[in-house]
Amino acid sequence: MDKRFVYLDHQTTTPVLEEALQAMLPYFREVYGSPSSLHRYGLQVREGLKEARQKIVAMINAESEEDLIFTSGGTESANLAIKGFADANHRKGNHIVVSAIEHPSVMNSVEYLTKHGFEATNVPVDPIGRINPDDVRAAITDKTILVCVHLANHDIGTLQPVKEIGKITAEKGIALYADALAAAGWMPIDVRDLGVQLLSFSPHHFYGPKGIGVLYRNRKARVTSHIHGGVQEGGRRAGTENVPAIIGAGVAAEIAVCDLARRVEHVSMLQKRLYDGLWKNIEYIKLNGPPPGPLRICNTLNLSTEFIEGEGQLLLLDHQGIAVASGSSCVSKSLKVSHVLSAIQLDHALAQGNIIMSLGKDNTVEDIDYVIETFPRIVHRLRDMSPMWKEFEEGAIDSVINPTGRGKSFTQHAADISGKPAH
Amino acid sequence: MDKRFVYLDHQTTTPVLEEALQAMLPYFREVYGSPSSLHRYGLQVREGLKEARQKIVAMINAESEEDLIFTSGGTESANLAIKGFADANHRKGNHIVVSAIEHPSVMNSVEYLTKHGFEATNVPVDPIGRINPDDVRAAITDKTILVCVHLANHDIGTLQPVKEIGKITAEKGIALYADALAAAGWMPIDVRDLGVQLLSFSPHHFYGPKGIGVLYRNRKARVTSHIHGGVQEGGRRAGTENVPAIIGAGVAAEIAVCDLARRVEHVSMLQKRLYDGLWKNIEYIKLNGPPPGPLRICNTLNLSTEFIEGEGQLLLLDHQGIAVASGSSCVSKSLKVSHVLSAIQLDHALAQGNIIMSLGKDNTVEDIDYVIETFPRIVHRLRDMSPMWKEFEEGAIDSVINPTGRGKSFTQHAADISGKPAH
Amino acid sequence: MVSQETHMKETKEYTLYNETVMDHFLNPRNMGDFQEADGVGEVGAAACGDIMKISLKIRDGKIEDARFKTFGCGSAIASSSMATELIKGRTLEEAKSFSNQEVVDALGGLPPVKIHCSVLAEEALKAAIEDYEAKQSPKVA
Amino acid sequence: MVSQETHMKETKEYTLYNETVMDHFLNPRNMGDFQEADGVGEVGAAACGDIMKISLKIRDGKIEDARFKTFGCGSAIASSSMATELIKGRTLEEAKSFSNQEVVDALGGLPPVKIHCSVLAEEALKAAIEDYEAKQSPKVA
Ligand SMILES: Cc1ncc(COP(=O)(O)O)c(C=O)c1O
Ligand SMILES: Cc1ncc(COP(=O)(O)O)c(C=O)c1O
Repeated sequence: MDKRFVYLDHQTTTPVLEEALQAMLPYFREVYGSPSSLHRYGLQVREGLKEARQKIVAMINAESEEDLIFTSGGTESANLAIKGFADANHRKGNHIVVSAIEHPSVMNSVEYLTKHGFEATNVPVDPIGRINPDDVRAAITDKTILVCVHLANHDIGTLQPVKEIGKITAEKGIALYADALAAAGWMPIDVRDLGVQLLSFSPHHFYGPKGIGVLYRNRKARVTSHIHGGVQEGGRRAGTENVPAIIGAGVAAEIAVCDLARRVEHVSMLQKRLYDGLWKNIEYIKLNGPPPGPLRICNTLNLSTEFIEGEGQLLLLDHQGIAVASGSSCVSKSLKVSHVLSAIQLDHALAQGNIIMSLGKDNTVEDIDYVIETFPRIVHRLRDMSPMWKEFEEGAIDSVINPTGRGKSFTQHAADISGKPAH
Repeated sequence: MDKRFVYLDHQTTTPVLEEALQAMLPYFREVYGSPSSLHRYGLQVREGLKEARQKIVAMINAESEEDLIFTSGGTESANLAIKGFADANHRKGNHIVVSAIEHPSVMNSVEYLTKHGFEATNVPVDPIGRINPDDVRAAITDKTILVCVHLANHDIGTLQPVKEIGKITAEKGIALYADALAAAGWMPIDVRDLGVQLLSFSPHHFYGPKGIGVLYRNRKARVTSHIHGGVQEGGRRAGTENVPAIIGAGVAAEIAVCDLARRVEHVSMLQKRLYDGLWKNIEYIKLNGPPPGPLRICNTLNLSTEFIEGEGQLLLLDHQGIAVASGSSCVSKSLKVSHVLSAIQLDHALAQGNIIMSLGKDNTVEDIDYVIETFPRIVHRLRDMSPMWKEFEEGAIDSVINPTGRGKSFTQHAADISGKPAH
Repeated sequence: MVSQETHMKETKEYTLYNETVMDHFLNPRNMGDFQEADGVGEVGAAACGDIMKISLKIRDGKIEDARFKTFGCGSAIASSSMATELIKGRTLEEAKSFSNQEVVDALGGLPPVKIHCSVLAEEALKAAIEDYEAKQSPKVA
Repeated sequence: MVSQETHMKETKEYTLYNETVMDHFLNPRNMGDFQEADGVGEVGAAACGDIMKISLKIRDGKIEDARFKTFGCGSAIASSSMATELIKGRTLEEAKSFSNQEVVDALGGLPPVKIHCSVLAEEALKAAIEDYEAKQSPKVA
């Protein structure tokens, strides 16, 4: 098969839909006013923003346009949801319940609060990364004001029982915040059905532009502004609006809704094909998170290939035109394995060999077949280079995925030779 | 003269340069990766961002690319400069000196800090809106860690003696933050020559895109991140970068530097023409801030027309195709006169009739002549409608601009009839 | 360089207020004073500094004619224009129960922050009626 | 719908590491083991979990040949490839003063966070020499 370019990193970011970009263009050029202005240049923009808001309201079945706050991205939305809610409600209590596998924007916002008088309980997850609603219930104290979970995990694709958790928070009379970033655009979202008071996402994950984030926040969940200045966004988020991006987000949301069934069907099919193909062609490979099906978001696979490391796989895939992500420590700037992989207690050896492939609407069957053909060769090549593979074949170390009963564990081996444990 | 569209609100926002937009387009389409990604889609973006950074470094003569933090806008930059610096340096002291006429993003960030253990001293300004460096010196205590001033005032166009203030802060060993938003793109900025440790601006004020802000912050001024999450921007500002906007900002900065002399010359000429023309054609009109010349930014005029209110002027100008701003209370969402106009102790009657006209590179002599012809008719029409004008002509109330010695003041009159004082 | 003239699409007018408000702002009805008014009310809004003056011609206990002058924003001007339109022909008794809501409704609504402009119109009207009544029975005072 | 194939301009290669590092990663020199090595060093990096193994053929106090195997990122693989290239032909004494900086320089630089990969190569080499020397003088131990 000829070399081709296959972008499999849609959970990191996506290109902008041409329709969205076309809708944005006038707002860079002739319709350039600020919506705070009272003249026609500003008023015309207001109208555009109102339409965009309506499209996003429709996408998540929000009660009203006033329940949306536009921010600069998913990260700021998560910060505002958590810190803004904590700030506005600290008199009610100082305890927050958070799952162990939230995105760093959620984790670090909660951590910030714990340095400022709050306490947090991390709810663990099971080996496929599911939060157990009973664990959430058990973690809630009479000081709890907020529960933070997510709809779909950004790393391993696990879908979470948010609606069940929503019943618990409703019963307890506390607020529920759901990070919908990895889910929005790839599954239906209905904030009322879910029973969340706060929900955030970032349109650049579903073919909208970067630089814009959404925080849904209904009347039951007051948030205190964290960016001070003018009275934009109803006084809850100061600063001149990123007008073109809001317009693009609206169009991306509208099309995501119309196109949802088709997109989901298409990427689900590719996901299954990729899964089947890779597992057929590669030995000692493990899926992290649930199998393709009702517990997994339709567009991502997270896998670990044993005896080799993630960055090398990523670079060789890239060399072959295939763009993927990895949660391995070598790939992260902090040299730490993704905390999600730690939370599902993935063996360090497997966490090291981590690769994340996330599919998009424009990926084709040919793309997937190219990956299925190319990736095994890369794995083979890296195993050839890896001292672990030979040591495994010789029985000095054992496989975690398919234990032979011979040899010591990789982790033990790594600890022995590096002096310090590899974990 | 035929009706024409004349945008005179460039201090609020500007259209995006076609060159900047063209440079941005690929980053919406094919170069859509996230710069955190290790594959070619991400790496290509990194390279684009690096170039953009270099252009902004050149624009303000920063020491290095690492001294720039990209944020979502001028407001967030001001928040990060002030709250981030205060957070990182609160052990050194808890006092901040700030001028009385900073933008709300600065004022409200300082106010936030005063609710969290900090104290602030507001330095007053003279009647043309100049900060006196001696007042800054006098306000500094041994608890002071930061002085906040601006290069040019966004409302009345006054240029500030930042370099002189920089000498004082250097002598005292404290940090100086300058909001350069109203200045950037309209005068040369050299952070080293100014002696500032922090400086912020927003490219959408000089033909760059919205949704992006810059904070320059050199090694002497540590700031604590306020948006928690990933390790973007060297860990100082989390969240997927607004890539296209950063690219556009770079191009806008580069062209602003090349084109600066020509732009300044052009808008200075228009500013003078507009000033001369309006003052010739309208009685009882006052310029707020310094006259066109060395103490005023080249692209803005702030005026008060007596006996009429600002919103009506703005709407009638808009009806004639002329887009302006106003600092009058009717125009603000809070129904408060601009705090800048209060700080220069502008009579309430004049603050009410406030209009801000800010020029851009694409305004023409014909545009200005159209305004000079149109605006007096509008003033005349509104004075005809105004009870104050007749009462002034009848000698019941007096003019503030050109007192006749007859009648009571407008403010007194307003107080008499409304029961409460109008101030 | 694109000419400024082409920057704005002319296809639609974007205005701050609705069509009725804009119409009354741009084409105010009953603007002015009377040579000799029967009652004049001038009131000010402490909130924003607007000032409104309504002058009445009264005959046979009825408002025969009304004029306004306003120092204030677009909605203040429109409110006074509409108020003078509405009250013409009403009896003083009717006029005394005039409410700002009538102005708001007739204008097809005002932004929340501008409702006080219609209140000012109500107050100016009532001040004018008081002024008229005060002039009618000077001995009572 | 635009085909994915046209999404990426082919004009320039964008790579994580510089050309030399990429070359050693994509075309590693001296990859493998010896049937019978004279000295073998295997070390691990606690920081990131990388593991590197260097095998030496020694003759007359000189490193006649060298091989590596690496479990690790691109720069770890490139570092071991470059290190084995550099040390071939050196005397043991020379090799004992081998420093990771030589690898970094020969590779034309590594990102700061990846410098430890070159340290791993230095350590693997030294472990291999120690192994060789230990085998040579078993009685000393
Ligand atoms: C689940 C989740 N939440 C939040 C974020 C942060 O979004 P952004 O980087 O757009 O600010 C991400 C980013 O990938 C994410 O995956
Ligand atoms: C002087 C000044 N500082 C800061 C800001 C805030 O900038 P932005 O609205 O782009 O966030 C403005 C906005 O006009 C300003 O004029």
